[in-house]
Amino acid sequence: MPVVTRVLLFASYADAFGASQIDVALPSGATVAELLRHVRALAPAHELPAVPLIAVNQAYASSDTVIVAGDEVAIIPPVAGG
Amino acid sequence: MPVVTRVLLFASYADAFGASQIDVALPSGATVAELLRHVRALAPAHELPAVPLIAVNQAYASSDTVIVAGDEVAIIPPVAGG
Amino acid sequence: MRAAIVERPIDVTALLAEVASPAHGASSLFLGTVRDVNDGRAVSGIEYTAYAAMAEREMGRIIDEALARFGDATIVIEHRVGTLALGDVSVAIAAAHAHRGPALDAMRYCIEELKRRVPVWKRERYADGTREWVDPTATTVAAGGPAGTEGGTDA
Amino acid sequence: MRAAIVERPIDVTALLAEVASPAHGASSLFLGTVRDVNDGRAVSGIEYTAYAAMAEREMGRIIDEALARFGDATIVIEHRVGTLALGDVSVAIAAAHAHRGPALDAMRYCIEELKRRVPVWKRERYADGTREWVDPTATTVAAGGPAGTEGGTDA
Repeated sequence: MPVVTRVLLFASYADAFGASQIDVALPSGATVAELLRHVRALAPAHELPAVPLIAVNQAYASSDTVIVAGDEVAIIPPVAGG
Repeated sequence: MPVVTRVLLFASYADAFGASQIDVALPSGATVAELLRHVRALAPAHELPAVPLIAVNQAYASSDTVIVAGDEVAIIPPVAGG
Repeated sequence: MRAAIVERPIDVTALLAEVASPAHGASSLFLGTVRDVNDGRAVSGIEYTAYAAMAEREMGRIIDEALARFGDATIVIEHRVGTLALGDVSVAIAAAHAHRGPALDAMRYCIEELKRRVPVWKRERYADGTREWVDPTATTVAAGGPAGTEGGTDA
Repeated sequence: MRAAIVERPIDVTALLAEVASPAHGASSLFLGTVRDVNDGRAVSGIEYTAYAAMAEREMGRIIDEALARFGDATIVIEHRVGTLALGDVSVAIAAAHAHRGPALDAMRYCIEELKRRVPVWKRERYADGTREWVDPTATTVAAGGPAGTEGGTDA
């Protein structure tokens, strides 16, 4: 059964996708890398670097992190605080 | 002709000498090292370290600095600011 | 110990009071402020935005790391979001400790890590009316305008 | 650029305003404050005294050295003298620069050099009613009472 995961977008990525969040349907057991393949298929994927930073549940995640139902996922543009 | 030089004392040195300044008569051309010999003869010299810090005209001086009439000389206890 | 994303001006005096203690002999403070020129372009203001919930957690993790490295300090971080004018304080880090070495080291650790990994972004507004997201990782001129090679405040 | 020995409370907000500029993206601040324990003894206050004229000139020389090393910064130092209570600010150093690295380096250079060479002295007052001049160079217990091995605030 596919897991619908909400993906948060910020700053230049929100501008590029024209949205601050998108919903992605993933097969059960999908990883961050698989989620990124779905996201790239959706929209102006050339705006994303080859390996964008991803956060799962408000902590940085690696590409093999498994996404489960209810996770909060975000694609993090290059940070520029301070 | 001797040069009467005023020597400023601070903190623990002022306490030890019981004064915040002393006048020392030095031969013309005397150095900081000679001034210190005179000062040690005056008072509880055991309160001074072997090589105390000396300032001449508000800058640190070396033991061979020559003292001339009108110089402001100070013996500087170990500093403890901040 | 506190880390917050705020939408109001940062009260620096309050932060210093928050970390002060008779057990501490040293306080250190870092302020990032909006600078009038970045990468050769005249800047008129900066819009800051954040993934606020994660930013606060990440700043909290940085504080925990600083405590583990530098000992028994008191540390507070605030990062402001919204539209800031020239000279406005965008980020403040206050750290106090019994001794000055750890107070200074802890503060510096926090600002360096914050710049590296806390999810906050800024869009510079230029005197010519244009605006651009700042990308500290960009090394070439991107389509649509020059990409900043440095952050817009203190980078 | 300013270096002063003062007999009144240090106004930290005024110092930060004094170094701020739209050309600067980073401000740093160090505060030394009176700590309640030094070298294991309960401290109730500290009397600071200075060779004021030389102290101001030496702090000015330190600022000049920091500018030569770290570039186009704005730096202000104030050291307070007189009798200070627990928590009072004894010394404040504010430094601002276009970038954070030099702002932090310049501030740290100034406090380290100030502690090393600016002619200021302190006499700690202890909870038991006694008082002692602090001698950071002492390594043994001197006649008349224990000599501090560290300064009384942030050493």
